[in-house]
Amino acid sequence: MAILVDQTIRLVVQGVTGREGEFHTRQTLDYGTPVVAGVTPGKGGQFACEGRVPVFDTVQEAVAATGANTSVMYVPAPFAPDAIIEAADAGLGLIVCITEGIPVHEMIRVKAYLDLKGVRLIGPNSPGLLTPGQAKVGIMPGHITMPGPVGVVSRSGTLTYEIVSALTARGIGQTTCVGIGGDPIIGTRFVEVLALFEADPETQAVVLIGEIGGNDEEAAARFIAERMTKPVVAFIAGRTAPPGKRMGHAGAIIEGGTGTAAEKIAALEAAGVRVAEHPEQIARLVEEELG
Amino acid sequence: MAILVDQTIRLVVQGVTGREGEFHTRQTLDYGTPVVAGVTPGKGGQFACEGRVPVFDTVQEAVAATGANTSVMYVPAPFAPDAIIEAADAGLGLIVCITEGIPVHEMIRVKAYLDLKGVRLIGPNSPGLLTPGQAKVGIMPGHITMPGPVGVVSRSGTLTYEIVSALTARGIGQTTCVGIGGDPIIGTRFVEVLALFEADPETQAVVLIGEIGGNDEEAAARFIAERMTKPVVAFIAGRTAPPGKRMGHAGAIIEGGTGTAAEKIAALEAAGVRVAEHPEQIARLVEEELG
Amino acid sequence: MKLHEYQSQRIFAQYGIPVQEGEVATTPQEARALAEQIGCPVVIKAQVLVGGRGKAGGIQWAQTPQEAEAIAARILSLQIKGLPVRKVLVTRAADIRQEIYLGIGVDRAAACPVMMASAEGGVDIEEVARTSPEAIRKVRVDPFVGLRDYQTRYLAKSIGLSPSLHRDFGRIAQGLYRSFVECDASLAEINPLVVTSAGTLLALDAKIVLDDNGLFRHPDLAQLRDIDEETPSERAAREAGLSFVQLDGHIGCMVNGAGLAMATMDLIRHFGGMPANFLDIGGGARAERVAAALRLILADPRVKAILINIFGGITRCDEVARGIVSVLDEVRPDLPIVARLVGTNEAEGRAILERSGYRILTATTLAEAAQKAVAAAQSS
Amino acid sequence: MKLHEYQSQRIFAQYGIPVQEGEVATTPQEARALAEQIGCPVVIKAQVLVGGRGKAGGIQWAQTPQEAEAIAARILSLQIKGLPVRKVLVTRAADIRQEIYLGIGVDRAAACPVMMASAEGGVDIEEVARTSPEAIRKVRVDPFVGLRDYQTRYLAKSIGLSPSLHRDFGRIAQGLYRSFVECDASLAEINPLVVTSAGTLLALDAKIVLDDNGLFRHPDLAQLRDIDEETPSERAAREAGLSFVQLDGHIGCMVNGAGLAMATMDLIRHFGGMPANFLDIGGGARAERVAAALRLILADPRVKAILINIFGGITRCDEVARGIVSVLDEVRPDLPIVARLVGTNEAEGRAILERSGYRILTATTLAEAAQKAVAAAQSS
Repeated sequence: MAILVDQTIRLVVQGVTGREGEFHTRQTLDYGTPVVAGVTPGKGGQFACEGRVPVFDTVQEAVAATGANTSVMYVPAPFAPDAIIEAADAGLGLIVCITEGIPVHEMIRVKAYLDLKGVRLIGPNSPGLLTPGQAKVGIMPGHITMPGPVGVVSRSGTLTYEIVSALTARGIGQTTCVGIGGDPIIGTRFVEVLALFEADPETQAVVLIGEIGGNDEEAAARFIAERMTKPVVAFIAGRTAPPGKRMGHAGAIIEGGTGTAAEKIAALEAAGVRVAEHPEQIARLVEEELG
Repeated sequence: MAILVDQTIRLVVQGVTGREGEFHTRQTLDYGTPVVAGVTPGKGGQFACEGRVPVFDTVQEAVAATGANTSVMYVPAPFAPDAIIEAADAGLGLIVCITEGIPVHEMIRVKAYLDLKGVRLIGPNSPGLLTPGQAKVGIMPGHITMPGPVGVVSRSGTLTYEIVSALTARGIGQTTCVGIGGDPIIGTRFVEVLALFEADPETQAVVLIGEIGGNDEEAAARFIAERMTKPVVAFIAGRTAPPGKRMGHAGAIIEGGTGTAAEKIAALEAAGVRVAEHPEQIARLVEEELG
Repeated sequence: MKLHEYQSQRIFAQYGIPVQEGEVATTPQEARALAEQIGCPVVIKAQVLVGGRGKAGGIQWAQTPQEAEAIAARILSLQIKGLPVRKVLVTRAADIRQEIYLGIGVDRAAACPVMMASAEGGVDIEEVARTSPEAIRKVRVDPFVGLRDYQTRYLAKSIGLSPSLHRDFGRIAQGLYRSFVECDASLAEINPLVVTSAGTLLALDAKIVLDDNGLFRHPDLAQLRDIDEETPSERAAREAGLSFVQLDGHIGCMVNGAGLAMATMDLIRHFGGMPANFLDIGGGARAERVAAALRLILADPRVKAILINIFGGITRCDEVARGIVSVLDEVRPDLPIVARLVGTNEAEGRAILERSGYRILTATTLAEAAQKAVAAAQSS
Repeated sequence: MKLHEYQSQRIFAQYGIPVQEGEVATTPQEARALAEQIGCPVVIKAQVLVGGRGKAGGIQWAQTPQEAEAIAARILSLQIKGLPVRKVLVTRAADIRQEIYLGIGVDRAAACPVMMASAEGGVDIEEVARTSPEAIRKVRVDPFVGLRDYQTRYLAKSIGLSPSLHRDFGRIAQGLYRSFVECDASLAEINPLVVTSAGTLLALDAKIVLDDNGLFRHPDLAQLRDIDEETPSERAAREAGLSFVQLDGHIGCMVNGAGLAMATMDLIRHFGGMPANFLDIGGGARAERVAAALRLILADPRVKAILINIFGGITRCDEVARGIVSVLDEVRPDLPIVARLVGTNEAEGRAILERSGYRILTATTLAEAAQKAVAAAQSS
């Protein structure tokens, strides 16, 4: 078991012939995940990744020809909203958007459309997700993961690798690692992923990796207190960030006393969550929770 | 039993203080239908119809104060789209729009929004609907109806009165009479109303009143052939209309050989529907069907 | 409301659609001057609000300004489907390699815009739809997210357009969609959209039909109405808020509601008469509008009898009666009038007619009213 | 990207919002001339991209042109939250009867715009939100159907605005909403929106924050960036596509990913050091961007050690290493550098660093890297 993706995946890569798209598609293939199709408008009929991936002009053609059921996209920001809607209209049930830099008003419309269609989106500005040994979707390095009992969910990219890598180094494997993305408007939020982990019989504990800005961690804390039976260990990046400064991506800004690390940590601890002081502490806390 | 409206109705009238709104609200009250509230922005706190109807500024206030469950609106076309969305956002499950002249692009957006919210709209450009002896919503004259076993559904306004009146004169009563409206984009179409009549245990036969233009009658014919067990009698206005001419409202135009009365009549007859040659013939055909 | 080609073309140009620009002439001399200015060969096209002008000889090439003058004179003397040609558009002639069709309208059943493209452009698209519907490719447009680029790529590919033109095709399709929505149009069409011998896309024709219900928020577009293309009675009807269509018969009809009006006409035919018009006074007509309607009927010299059929719901019979009497008071026509007033305030309405003292035939049922009107027309 | 008040005001005016128009002065003399032209009393307002300028003395009335000159001189010599005031806005003074707040931002959890209004305008709205949240009325806007008139009526009524002003309030709210969406803003705010003694509504302040991700489709708005308000390093960072925030410490940081960068800074503090900056090179940085980042760190004279922490996913360690070496080749800095490169192409990356011959400290874990950097900074 796992959440969102498993060995039944048949992946289509939108933007497969771009530099990043092709690079990460090769890594995905090398991980053993079936990339059954790629899409690049105007390049239908070609092959990407040394002939391993047939390219189509539209997602609809790719789905019809290959039975793809999940899309991952490396499409530049100006074209990504259209690409997401194209994937949804083609009937895919899960769309993973790696692209960063999509305007927030575009994402508001895209998310409303996907909600209407009942399609799940992970991202944008997400590293993707990975079920060790079963499916790698996106850019998370496969070799830092291993199968096991811990679900990981994170707003961050590389910080997730750091923590997953430390878990693996300590011999603690993962059910699924999910990067929900760092933008203000994202397809899937902490609470939804926590609910999936709670329902997944193989997941025994969850690691939540948050950061300053927004109030998604506070919502997660409420959900954990009210609905979760499994232990959750958390880390919040940005404890020492000065208020009023924008720290990198849109998710990480503190303004007017809301969204600080201190508030988030307090909310999580009040919900019974153990919060690590630095990333490398997480693996030890998880070990304790797993007993 | 009946469809869409019955004695549980609690009606709010949007545009209650306008000339048409107040006139027809009086007639609705006189028919015995509880008009629990009216809405006119800026006139909250006043009373309409000789003190019988309290007026509110917003639908939300009206619903909160009176428990209204259905809205009927006499709002001028430029303001009607907003009024429909207001009613939907206020949680009403059935909205009946009498207003004519709403731009088609507005209705496309409004209908998509209502579909998203799961709210049923009758109209626009509809005479409303009436369940004899139970509820009158809109402008259909109450005295031409009587309770009985026949469901009536129509794209037309006054032509419906003509036919219902003839039914009543012959002693054939109605379960519910529904005017779905004459515009190209309407909230509820023939097929949906036919399905409701098919499911209604009291309805024993259905009268369908169509006209030239569009292909809603053809869709109804397919539905009748495939899904209906109850007899349907139909009338199509515009047999002698010259092609290429716009005949009144947007629904009634024949262009390029589609949407003619001959095609509609052929489709209905192929589905086993008896089609009357003129309106006054209908009552006799219904009588035969009811045995 | 239909727009002329030259009007539609200007709108399309505002939305970035490449059009073959031209100028309008109302005389052969103007056409010659334009041909000189633009440079021959030119195409001269009748500007008239009906289809089929090509077959009627309304579109012709001219190789010289002299020829342009002669051709313009010929076209300006044409009547196409009964409408006199009063204007011609003079444009540069294009080298055409391929003609396609691109249009957008409203899909009533799906309640959304639908964009259509076909490799068979330049011909009657309704004919194509009838004989080879598979040649027309369609995409439904979600009103909330608009026409998507992937949809335009699909259209371009499925009609076999060269890949090098897909991007330009997409821009044109987006422009067409935006013009359609922003102008409150019920139809916007480019037929043909051509690939020129230089390998570029060019809109060679332009057609926009505006939604009359949307005109109130586009005063600039409402001004484009060409009153030359209306008969005086059509104009009077429009200004009075009446739906009116002139027909060939002898029985003038005034009805409330389009469906009932058509049913009334059907019944007149059923009983052997011929309606002189379709006339719907609409819902909730006041006396003034009723009076305007009656004057419109009386203005037609072919009318031998009048049938007034009102089934009052939102329309009140007393208002109708007041409108009728006000006209009779001023005109005193010598025509048989059959009036059937039932529904809202019918007693008051009948009382007003009776009190007026005019001889007006009454009827209870629609069939009775139609029969009386047919009989009256035959005997007068 | 924040816009100045005067820039936001001009945008609001384009959307039909009544604003108190004014002109910008950069010298006291210009302010005096503007005061003469506009007519006293005038208000002189510091144009600076931080909040709290009122409390800092950045907004003052002048009764005469002479006084305007003196006040402008005073304001133009201020530093507000560390930013020097370089421009003032001179506007006509308004007679204020009531001050309200009207703003629109993005509700992340609901994933839609949210419009907010409060009867308590002219004050710090975040303070109001904290102390009396019930005083702020909110409506969520469906992105597909937009702000509805009934919602603006609700806001107007719920903040106790006189009914006679509801229609104008609705127009202003609609203009604010449209400006917010069409400019790709993340915030648009009028604080205060005042009722004047003449009983009309007037926007006395204007604030727009643009979504940086949306700027690519608004070249006109992107040009409004005030480069005077950026430090040279902020500007260099922006032009290189780097997320950079200058801080006060001694350890220069270069990290890929905002979360990891913050965690790295947290860990430096945890081990007793002070980060000199936040610097996220973003995803998939090429060697050139890495080089720009390193140059930016080296330009800060306070930096005593550098910590490079890269966990490669979309970013490739070989590209990072190439970027580092290219700068070292040209600058040859005399600073200890700790580089931790793990993840995608980490072996190639490490090999490039080793081959370069420069002495670069390496580390396996983040904690180890942070500790080495702190130690190096303390000993250098």
